[in-house]
Amino acid sequence: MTDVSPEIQKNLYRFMLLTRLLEERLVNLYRQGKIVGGFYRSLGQEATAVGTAMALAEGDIFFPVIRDLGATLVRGVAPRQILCQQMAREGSPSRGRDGVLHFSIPEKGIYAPIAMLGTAVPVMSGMLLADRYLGKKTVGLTYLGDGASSVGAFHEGINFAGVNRLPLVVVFEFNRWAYSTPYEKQCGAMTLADKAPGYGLSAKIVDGNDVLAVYEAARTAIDHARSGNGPFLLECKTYRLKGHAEHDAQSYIDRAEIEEWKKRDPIARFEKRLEDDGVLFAAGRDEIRHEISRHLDEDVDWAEAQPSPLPDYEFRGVYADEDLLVERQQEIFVGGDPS
Amino acid sequence: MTDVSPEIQKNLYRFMLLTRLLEERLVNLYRQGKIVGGFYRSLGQEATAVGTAMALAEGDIFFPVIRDLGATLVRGVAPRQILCQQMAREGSPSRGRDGVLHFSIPEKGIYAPIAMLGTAVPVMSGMLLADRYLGKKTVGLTYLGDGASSVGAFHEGINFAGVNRLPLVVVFEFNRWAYSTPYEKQCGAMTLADKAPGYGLSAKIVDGNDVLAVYEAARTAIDHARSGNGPFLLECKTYRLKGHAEHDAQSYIDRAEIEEWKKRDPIARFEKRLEDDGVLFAAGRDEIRHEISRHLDEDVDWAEAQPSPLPDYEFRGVYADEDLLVERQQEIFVGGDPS
Amino acid sequence: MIHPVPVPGHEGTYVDGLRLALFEEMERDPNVIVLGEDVGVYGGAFRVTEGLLTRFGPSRVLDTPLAEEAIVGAAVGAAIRGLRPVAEMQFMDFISRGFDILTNFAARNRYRTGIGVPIVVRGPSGGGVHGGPFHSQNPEMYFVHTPGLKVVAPATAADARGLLKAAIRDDDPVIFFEHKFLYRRAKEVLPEGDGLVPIGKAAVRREGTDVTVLTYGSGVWIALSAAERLAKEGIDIEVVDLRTLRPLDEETILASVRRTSKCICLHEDTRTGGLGAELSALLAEKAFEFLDGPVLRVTAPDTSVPFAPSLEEAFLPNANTLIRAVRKLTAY
Amino acid sequence: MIHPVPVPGHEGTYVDGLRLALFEEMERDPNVIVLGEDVGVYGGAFRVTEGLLTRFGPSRVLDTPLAEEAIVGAAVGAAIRGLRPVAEMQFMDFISRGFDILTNFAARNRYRTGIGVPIVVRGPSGGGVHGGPFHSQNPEMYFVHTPGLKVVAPATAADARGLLKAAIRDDDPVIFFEHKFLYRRAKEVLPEGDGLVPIGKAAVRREGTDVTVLTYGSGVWIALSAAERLAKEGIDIEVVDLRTLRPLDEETILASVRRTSKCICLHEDTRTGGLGAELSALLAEKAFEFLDGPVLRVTAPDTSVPFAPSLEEAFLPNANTLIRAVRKLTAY
Ligand SMILES: Cc1ncc(C[n+]2csc(CCOP(=O)(O)OP(=O)(O)O)c2C)c(N)n1
Ligand SMILES: Cc1ncc(C[n+]2csc(CCOP(=O)(O)OP(=O)(O)O)c2C)c(N)n1
Ligand SMILES: [Mg+2]
Ligand SMILES: [Mg+2]
Repeated sequence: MTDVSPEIQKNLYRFMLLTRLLEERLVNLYRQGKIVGGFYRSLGQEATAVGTAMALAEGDIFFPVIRDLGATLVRGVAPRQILCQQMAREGSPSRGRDGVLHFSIPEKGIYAPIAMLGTAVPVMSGMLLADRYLGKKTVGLTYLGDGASSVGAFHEGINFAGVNRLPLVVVFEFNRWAYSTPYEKQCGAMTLADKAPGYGLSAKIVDGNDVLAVYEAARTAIDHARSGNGPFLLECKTYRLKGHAEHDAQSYIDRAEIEEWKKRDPIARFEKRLEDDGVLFAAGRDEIRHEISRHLDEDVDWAEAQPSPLPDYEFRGVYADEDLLVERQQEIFVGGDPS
Repeated sequence: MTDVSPEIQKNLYRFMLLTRLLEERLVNLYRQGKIVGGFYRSLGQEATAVGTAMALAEGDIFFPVIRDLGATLVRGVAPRQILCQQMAREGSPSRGRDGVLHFSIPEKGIYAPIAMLGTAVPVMSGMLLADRYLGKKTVGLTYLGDGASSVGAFHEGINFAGVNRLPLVVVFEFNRWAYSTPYEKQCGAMTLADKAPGYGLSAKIVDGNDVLAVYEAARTAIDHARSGNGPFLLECKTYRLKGHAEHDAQSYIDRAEIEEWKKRDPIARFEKRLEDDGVLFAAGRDEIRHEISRHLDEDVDWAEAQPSPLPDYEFRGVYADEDLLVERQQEIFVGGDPS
Repeated sequence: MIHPVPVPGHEGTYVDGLRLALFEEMERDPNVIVLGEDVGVYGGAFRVTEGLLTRFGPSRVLDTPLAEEAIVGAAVGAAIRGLRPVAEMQFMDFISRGFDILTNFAARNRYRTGIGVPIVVRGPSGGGVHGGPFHSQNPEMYFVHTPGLKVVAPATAADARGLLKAAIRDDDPVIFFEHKFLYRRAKEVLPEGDGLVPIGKAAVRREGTDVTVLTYGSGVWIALSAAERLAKEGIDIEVVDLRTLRPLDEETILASVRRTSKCICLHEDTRTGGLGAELSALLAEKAFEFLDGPVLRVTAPDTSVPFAPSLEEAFLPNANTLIRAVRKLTAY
Repeated sequence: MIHPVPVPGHEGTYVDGLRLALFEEMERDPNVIVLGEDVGVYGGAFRVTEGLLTRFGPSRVLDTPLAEEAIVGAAVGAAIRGLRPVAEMQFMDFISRGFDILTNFAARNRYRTGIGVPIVVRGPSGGGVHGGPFHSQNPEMYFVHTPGLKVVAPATAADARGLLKAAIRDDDPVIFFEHKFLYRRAKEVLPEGDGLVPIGKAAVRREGTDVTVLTYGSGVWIALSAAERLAKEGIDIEVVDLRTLRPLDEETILASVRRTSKCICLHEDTRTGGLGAELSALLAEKAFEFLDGPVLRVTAPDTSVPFAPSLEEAFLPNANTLIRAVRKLTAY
């Protein structure tokens, strides 16, 4: 039995389901050609993103990567913001300037990473260094795929965090694949958690498809970090049930492997558990699902009605002084007339 | 007792001594202002460089870093080449174009690293990948200080080598300091060898001031690599008895620490051992020393008599086609006249 | 299901040109190897390396860890020991992670040690497909500014093939900028024979008398479409496709500008310190007396490439921006 | 034994100017922190941060691991959360290892997310001290070409102080190129008061009528010494110290060249794609009608910086090479 309150358990369920249903809407929009750029699903990994984000306290911070939609939802990002973001409409938190989950909402503790995987680790280390200096008890979290663990920036960043005993939790979203590259070709270590001794850190491996286990492990990791014990590597073993992005048919994966993992679907598993533990039954689940669906229908309609952002032909906003170099930018349109 | 032949033992001794005596000459030249750029000593670390290089087979390859003079000598680089290199004279293997131990002599398996520490690891991995493809049984060795272990390139390179099971031996020259930075501020791990599991590798820690132990451990590491078992991390615990370079008075180090390590001087220790084991006695040692000294005197005289390299005002040699862009270079001297 | 290998003498896209070059060169020279993220089993994010693994096996076609510095570093090392590695960046934006080894190891090795580094680092660059700030960059100038490197940027399918082959045979490190917007849009009959296109030679894509447009990559197509519209106004522009950005084909550039006396540099890269600057300086030095008007630059503005199509469209130079500059210059 | 903190109103070297700036800014603003390799206990390889640790303690003066990407990354993160970090590169050559985070994270963050990154990355660049290919580089153009960054390169002790202070107070990321040859050679009385020197403003170091020399860093001193010799020949050059390389002070540049009608761009960085190219393009666009001769470039050639003093001397631009160019241009 768990000591996690029924309230939190229901929220874990709600956010996993919200993630899945929102992504289903997004897939539909993608098929209709309304999504700008690629679309990356977290199908099968919802427990990892949701369980870890739920364990954060107010004021904590993180960088979401491609499969962390759930984490942003837990932190209060509205589905319509996500819809606008993915359709590059007005109302998107990045104002149409960047894609995927690359947006910053500091009040919610969400910061936009850059696409170069691994770079979030040194940057988050600096954020935590600043917060400690400023007297804040912030814990920071970076999500890293098994692929991203190979990047040099991860190494430099986690080593820096280790030496400075920064309250950083690295969540390894181990889903066996990095695009088409299997873990065997990614890293020679048995598990990513095996990297911990090399930096003098603590680590834990958890079933990433068991949302309660993830939540509890994340709490431990976050407590560890907040108490001044330095960074923690939390490896969540999960699986990417869809291709790298929607265009990718996963032809490089043995179907049996996918089928095997489908059986471990984190939402279905948690439904059963909630029922077994008497926390939530079919009727309650249906209610949650209907409520989510109804809101999502509205959100999709609303988002589709939003306009595209209007270009600013002066390309302001590159520097703090908005006017800096704007004259030069206008010369691009020889004579200053963009039309 | 060791199974290392007296012949090899004497050579280990000879090359450690040669390293030390050559460096003493270089320090004199430095004080006379004849050395170009900084001068970096390996005082106290001779056993690590010499012992590891002695374990290499013909055809094996490595990148020397600042404290690996001994390794280049073992591989047959002539002291006068080193003298010319450090004084930037004609006859230097880098033709005056680069400094310190940055020169390539492929016949001797020596390759010039760049100054950016850690980058040698991915590059060496590629060299070994090529050699394996070309059917060669080459083992490659990269020397890395405790400081260099923090660089992202090390991580990317060793991970790549691990996945590809390349015959790479990383020799960690653990000397506790990276310039003025002590190991506690460099890395949170107990030892550098603790990084091995994170890449699925084997590792060993050895007393880096015991040249026989280093040699034997290096043989094991090299055999391991050559037999197809993948990279090996060999951590040699040694100590930098002098400052980072000649200009550095080490004021940031507790004198007691230095004094403690002076007692573990690898040459004095090995002399005692050679005597205890009946391999080499005072008379034999004196003979070696005198022979080395006599040659070094000649070498210094010869090197000091070499001219500085003459500039080529066309700056050829940037591209394979020597003439490429040379015309452009000449324009630098407006009209092509450099005088 | 692997797409059949493109055949010389038949129509092919820009990607076909690249694929054909890789097949031909790997067939010709056993020392050519390919490495990168997802280049093997998957055939590359844009399918440029499709089929190579099946044909040449895993010792010559390597799926690597997600680590550009390792990829570039391993390529450099393999080249030093005699191979001819072709390293793919999944997007050229990520070359920033191999920047140190490329600019310090690869570029300087021959000058420092006499040992050349015959690598090719290739991959998709450029915008127009709504990739946002990190999947649309044109980072060529970082490498044009680095002595020891060569920089190539084909605009057509035949050049994609011919220049990639030349890059692989080149004894120096070549950074090879493909333009992803052209991958499936640029098509033509790929020439019979080996189709080699020499590095360092520009191509005059359209002869004209009024203004020279110096450009490359996507710019070539912009210039050609502007040329058609300008022709209707009686303005006749010459379009020079630079093809190689380092070393520049000064001969062709100077011959054209000396003839037309007016020049515009067009590129998708951002303005300050872009290739247009170097071209302008070159003309100042070597064609000053021939110039009847200022050398103008038509480029992207100095921002990141924005994600939203509406914003990206405003960001990218296009035929309209070029036409306005041409009109201004001809009226000068 | 720590050297005393330099005092305004007294003579100080370039290094003194930098030290003073750090002391003053850290005193003024508790959010200013300093991090880098050996900056604390040791006081920096060139002693620029000497005494800071004693005065401000280890929470504000951090000795970091040997890892430039971590240093730059941590600075970026700390800036995002409200601090004003000053990161030292032990040599500016090693900025190549922080290149990705600088050009992709720091430079683009404000445009993408609205959150500025007020960092300063500073350190010694330039040749003349026989540092060889990796301790002598002038990598400024990689950053001048990157929208979102500012680039500063002082030539004098007072500017070293005043510009570093301005860089620390600036709300955008500033890459700050010190010139190590000037560290102890450039000396002057450091002004009383706060001595702030605004970013984006050039300084006319010598007024002249015949030729404008646009330069920065070590080039300023080369130009001034050439000016003296040229004066004896009756040639009167104007020396403009750009000080900020991005954004350029177009006003001062254009005013000078419109007056003299002739211009030479002088820099120690290599030629192709160097700042001289951008300056030449700027003049082509905005001063074409004023130019009475080609804009010339006097620069280092396109190689690595060689190690041997004899080779380095031939590599570096100097008063002789500049004088030849001036004579050629005045004779034009
Ligand atoms: C440094 C870098 N190189 C390449 C890419 C392109 N890329 C984006 S996602 C991805 C695969 C990521 O795999 P993993 O880290 O395991 O995350 P997952 O997709 O499995 O969640 C790649 C190669 C990138 N974003 N960053
Ligand atoms: C990437 C990089 N950053 C900084 C330097 C400057 N540097 C040269 S040696 C050195 C200290 C090296 O320490 P360590 O790796 O422990 O080797 P040791 O000097 O102790 O042999 C530093 C900081 C460098 N060469 N490369
Ligand atoms: Mg993965
Ligand atoms: Mg050390």
